[in-house]
Amino acid sequence: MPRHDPTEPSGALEALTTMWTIRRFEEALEDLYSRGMLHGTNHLSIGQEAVAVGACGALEDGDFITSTHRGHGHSIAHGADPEPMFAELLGRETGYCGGRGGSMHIADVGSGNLGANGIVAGSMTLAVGAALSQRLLGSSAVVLCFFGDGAANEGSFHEALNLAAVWELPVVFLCENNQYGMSMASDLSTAGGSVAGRGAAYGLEGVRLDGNDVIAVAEGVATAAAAAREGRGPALLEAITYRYRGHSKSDRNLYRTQDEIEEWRTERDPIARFEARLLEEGRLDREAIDGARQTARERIRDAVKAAVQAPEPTVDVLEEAVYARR
Amino acid sequence: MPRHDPTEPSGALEALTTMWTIRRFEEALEDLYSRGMLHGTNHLSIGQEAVAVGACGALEDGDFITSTHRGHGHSIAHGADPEPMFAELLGRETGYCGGRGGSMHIADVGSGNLGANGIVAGSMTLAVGAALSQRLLGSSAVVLCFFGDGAANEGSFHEALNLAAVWELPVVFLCENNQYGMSMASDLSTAGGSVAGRGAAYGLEGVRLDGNDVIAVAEGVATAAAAAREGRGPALLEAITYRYRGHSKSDRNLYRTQDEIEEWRTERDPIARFEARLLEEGRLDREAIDGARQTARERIRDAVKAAVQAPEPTVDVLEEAVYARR
Amino acid sequence: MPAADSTDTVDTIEDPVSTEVRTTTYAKAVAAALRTAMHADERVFMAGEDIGIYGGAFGVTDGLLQEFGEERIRDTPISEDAIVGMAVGAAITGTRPIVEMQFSDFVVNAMDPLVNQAAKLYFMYGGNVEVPMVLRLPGGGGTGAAAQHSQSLEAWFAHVPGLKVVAPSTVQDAHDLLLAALVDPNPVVVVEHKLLYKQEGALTPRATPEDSPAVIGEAAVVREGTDLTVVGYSLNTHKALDAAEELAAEGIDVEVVDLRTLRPLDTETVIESVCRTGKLLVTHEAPTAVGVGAEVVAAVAGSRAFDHLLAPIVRVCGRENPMPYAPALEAATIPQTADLVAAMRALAAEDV
Amino acid sequence: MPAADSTDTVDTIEDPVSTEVRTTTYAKAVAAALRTAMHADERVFMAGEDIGIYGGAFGVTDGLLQEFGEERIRDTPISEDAIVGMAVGAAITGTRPIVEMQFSDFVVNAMDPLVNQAAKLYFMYGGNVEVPMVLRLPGGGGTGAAAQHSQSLEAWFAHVPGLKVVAPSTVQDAHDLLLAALVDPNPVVVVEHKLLYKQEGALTPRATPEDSPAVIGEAAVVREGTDLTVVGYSLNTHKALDAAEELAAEGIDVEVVDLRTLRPLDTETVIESVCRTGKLLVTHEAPTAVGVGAEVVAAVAGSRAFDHLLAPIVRVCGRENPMPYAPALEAATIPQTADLVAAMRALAAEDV
Ligand SMILES: Cc1ncc(C[n+]2csc(CCOP(=O)(O)OP(=O)(O)O)c2C)c(N)n1
Ligand SMILES: Cc1ncc(C[n+]2csc(CCOP(=O)(O)OP(=O)(O)O)c2C)c(N)n1
Ligand SMILES: [Mg+2]
Ligand SMILES: [Mg+2]
Repeated sequence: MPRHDPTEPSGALEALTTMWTIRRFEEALEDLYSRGMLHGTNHLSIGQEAVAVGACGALEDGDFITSTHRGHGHSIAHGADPEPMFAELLGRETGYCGGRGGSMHIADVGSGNLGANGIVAGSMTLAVGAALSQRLLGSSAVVLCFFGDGAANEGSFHEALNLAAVWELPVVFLCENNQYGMSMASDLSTAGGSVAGRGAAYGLEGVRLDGNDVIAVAEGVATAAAAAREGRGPALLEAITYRYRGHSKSDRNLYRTQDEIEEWRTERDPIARFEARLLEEGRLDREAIDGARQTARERIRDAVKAAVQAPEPTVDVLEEAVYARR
Repeated sequence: MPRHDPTEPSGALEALTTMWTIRRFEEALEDLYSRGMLHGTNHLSIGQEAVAVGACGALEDGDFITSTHRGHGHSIAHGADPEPMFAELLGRETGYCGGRGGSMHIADVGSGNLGANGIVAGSMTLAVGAALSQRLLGSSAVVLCFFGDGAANEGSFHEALNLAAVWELPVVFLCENNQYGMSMASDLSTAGGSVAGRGAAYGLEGVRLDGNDVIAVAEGVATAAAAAREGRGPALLEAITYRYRGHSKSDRNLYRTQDEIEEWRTERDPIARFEARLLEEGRLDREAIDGARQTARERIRDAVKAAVQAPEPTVDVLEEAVYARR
Repeated sequence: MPAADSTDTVDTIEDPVSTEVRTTTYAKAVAAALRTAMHADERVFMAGEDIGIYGGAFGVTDGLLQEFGEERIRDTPISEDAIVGMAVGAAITGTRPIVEMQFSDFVVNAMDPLVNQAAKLYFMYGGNVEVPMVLRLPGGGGTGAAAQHSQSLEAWFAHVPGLKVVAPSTVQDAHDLLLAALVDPNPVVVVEHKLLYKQEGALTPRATPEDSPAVIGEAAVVREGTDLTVVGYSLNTHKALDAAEELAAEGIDVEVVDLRTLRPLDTETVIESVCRTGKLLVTHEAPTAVGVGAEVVAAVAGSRAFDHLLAPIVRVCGRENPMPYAPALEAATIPQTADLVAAMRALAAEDV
Repeated sequence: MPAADSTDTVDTIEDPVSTEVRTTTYAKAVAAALRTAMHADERVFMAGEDIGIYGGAFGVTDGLLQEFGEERIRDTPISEDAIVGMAVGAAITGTRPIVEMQFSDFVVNAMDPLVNQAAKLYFMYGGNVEVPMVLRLPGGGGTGAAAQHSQSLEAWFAHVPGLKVVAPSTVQDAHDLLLAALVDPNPVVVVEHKLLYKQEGALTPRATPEDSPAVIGEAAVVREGTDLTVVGYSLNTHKALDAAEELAAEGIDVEVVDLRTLRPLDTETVIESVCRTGKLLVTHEAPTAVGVGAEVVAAVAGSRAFDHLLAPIVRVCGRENPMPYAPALEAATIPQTADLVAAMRALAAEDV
């Protein structure tokens, strides 16, 4: 059974709270960055929260995800604790990776989060292997593989989908199509015009979802995951969404218009839409909705507070950090 | 205009002679090998001659081809001289590559043959670049890119097709589907069940051809090349064929039945079929057909005779062989 | 702190191919060379991810799209294998591609076209085809970009017959060596350290690629000294010079050799120097083991300089771990000027 | 002459995991280790191109499909990136993949999963995940397979923190080091020279992987001598031993060190030996420049052995060109025993 069903009140509350948590998390990163407390680079998924939350909520406990460079949302949606995430981004010893990985390598293997990945499409073949493990070990877990529209033009996309398909492995490949690679419009980089449409090349149906509708995403992933779990092989889903922020800090947004950004932000924001629908359909009241936002804000505030106080790692850790010991 | 039209008598004679030349060439290799005169390994295309001849005949002078590890037929069909080909395989100074390349690297760049390639799918991205050059240089030449069914599972296949399609370049991608990679049946390795079917992923039609029918191949390639030449972008063709010999010398043929081989050899041999059709349709008479075979035999005999007498390269060539000089 | 892919240096364009001597940045010196080559030779074009309107992840190509148009400044899908393979195919058919790999780390996806194709075609085809292409690789750490965005992989390429590899350290060399690469009929890998892009220096721009006096395969003695020889390249040449300056105050007189080219290696200049000083220290940012530094040491240890060596040869190179994210760990992984100062001081003091 | 991918050695299967001491081939010793591991640990599986019914391009896995079935002996599409990436994903989720790359040359297509993923995950994830996988790479020349099927690429991997690299030369080591690799919690690259597969030698098979006495990271003095130290690995250890034998007749007493592991390198054993002999020659088949041999030289030249060195250090390694096809050119590219004899004789004669 999916972890939470956003069409039920309790599931809806959880989904909404998680979406807010992701947004507040990334806003907090922007704040830390502007205060000079964050180094390196990071990639924000503000505007895309419905994909992460809908998808991960549709999984069962024990299922795996693989993520991308734009992975904060996936981690949180899959159950990661914001505090060690902040700590990681701040380069602290208490971070998920002990400060060694940073934004692009947050992972929580114990909870089934096989990690963000700094290499575009780099985690797609890993997802195939994780799914094979499940079969070999007699587990019924499935692997949800997030990737971007830009990643669909990497050779790894092709090899991963083909291998998963010929081996009929339980992988749900979920493209977060936010319409741009870094600066290149997906329309210009992706021949054929659709990532979902590429499923046919591997005998897969290929389904497009409204990526700004958390319920649509949840339903699409739940269906695909159930089929995969039953041994009916992989699935390819494409969730259409949009990122409000630049690709990363250095982005001057020259490749798109401010109007386009504004339109998505005001007309199709996944959180606002979900809230409006919940109210309209009477599934949650205003108080509950405000509570969700409030919960998220507090969670993030507390997490930042704790994380900034955590110690930095010392150089002596490096010696034993490269190779695992038997 | 295509170099020869196999539906016309003169074109048919040329196509037939070339098919026989390829077959005799490779039979001569087997002979040289069994006499211990050939080292290394090589990959024979006996049974697949209609693809090479149909395709290259449909090109115009000045067009390019890129080839594969199983490339003797492509070279000959594109106009290579068997003598320097034999010399290359024998490791002689007079070989196409001065003996440095061997079977898997025969190239004749001057005549538009950009070379065999030891890396499966390795030449597919090169074909894209060659096509881009044509556009940048204002040439109307097209690039014919041969690849195998096994190559269609490499990431390079995907990246090459996508790039050629988004840039609308004049590449005709022609899959020689001989139904096996090395030992793996294409059906088992290729999800979706068809290489041509993968064209849709890139907005390309994807056309299956009878690869043992030289006329069908010629027509398919001519159509695709004409479209590409007019700026209508790349094409993906898949010619169904069969190789009689093992993948290479070490192949014990354990992955297929002798019956299967025999059936293809006796019922669908591309040369026998073409001859029968020519006779039946009265386009060539028995004498002309025997003449084609005879011409090929003599050509190969003379070529071997000359090649075996050529000198071997001496070690001092190596010094200047690695880097081109301005 | 700067973002890993910072584009603060946005106004890359200057006077059309002006040859006025000026002070400029490393990034702009690269851009000027690109422009010079594009103007001089219609066959030259560029391809890479986000090199067009975005201006490249590090701003190097900013403005080139406007100047040369989409046909010659080609934004690509995220397909490193195809980008480099395409360049090989273009190079053997009459054009002269320049590829920018967004981060050098992504070249892992293009090793086949680079190593099995570009490096070998001239040789395998018996000299019947040339592969005049340039592959620019922004690499190195120090930007908090962690293990997959900070590598210095030049040792791999320096090991491959058929490739040439340059790693300029100065504004002038960045310009001149790139121009030299652009007229070379062989595939040339250009190693650019990200932290150098904003470095300023004097530039005498060349009017045409042929005017570049740079010769691929020539090292330079960038500081003369008598007590020991320090060999570096790219960013580490600067660290070596800084360290040498510091030690000069202590009366230690350091000679610094900037390799500039990593393949073919100018071992003669290094050997010459070591014959004079008797002591050698080699530095780079890449991990120590099987790095380019090992080759420098081996070339000297196998040469006539052996008889002049007064002390064991020292390497001050990268730590043997992936690049960490946390600043303190990253700094400890990368050899710093202070590390060089200490090691050079110790080497100078070695009893002979 | 043998085909590049000859499978003459077809009857690989012997008694189920028999531990009887016997004379067998290197290929069979590898296969025996694979079988031992597969029997001992259900989590072990293999993947690769044509490793099933075909038995692998070199016959190493012949019979394993019949013994272990399709779930554990997995024939793959021709997708090197996915094969290795899949292995990484499998390794971090509880299974123990062994990948056979058909020819080491094709690993160019799998550098991302190997270098950016497998080598770095343990480190990047703060030690929270292990990557216990084995990648077997048949490499080397001498088979007439030309430039794209004859490379020795081990220097690349020996340069990458996070990877371990072994290169066994003997039948016993091929068995023992593979078993050691299979119980190692890190990604291990196993370099196998194609010409070694048919080499015969004594094998004491181990009953379980844990019984292997091999330790990754330990070199071996395989011949004791006093006049000079020769360091090699894989096929070249045999060439060194043959050359040493020849020189023994001339009264030259050569010590031969077999590195066995290329990362981490056992520099101590080499340094020890050089301290005794005072002279060092290093040999491998890969191109000389920036090869593993350079690292061996650099390790010695930077060590206490420096003071014991009586002559410049000599390298007898591969020529700086891609592997040619013609037999005479190929032979000239690969260091032969005769080259070693000559170089060792000259080094022994160096005046001190
Ligand atoms: C192999 C590789 N190539 C290029 C990059 C640089 N890069 C990082 S993210 C990115 C864009 C990815 O686009 P997409 O997959 O659509 O994901 P999004 O950023 O839109 O979430 C690029 C080009 C990389 N990290 N890895
Ligand atoms: C990248 C790469 N992987 C594997 C191989 C080994 N190999 C050579 S040919 C071949 C089979 C290729 O199958 P296909 O593309 O169908 O061509 P065919 O041999 O049938 O003509 C294989 C696996 C290779 N040469 N290159
Ligand atoms: Mg995107
Ligand atoms: Mg085939």
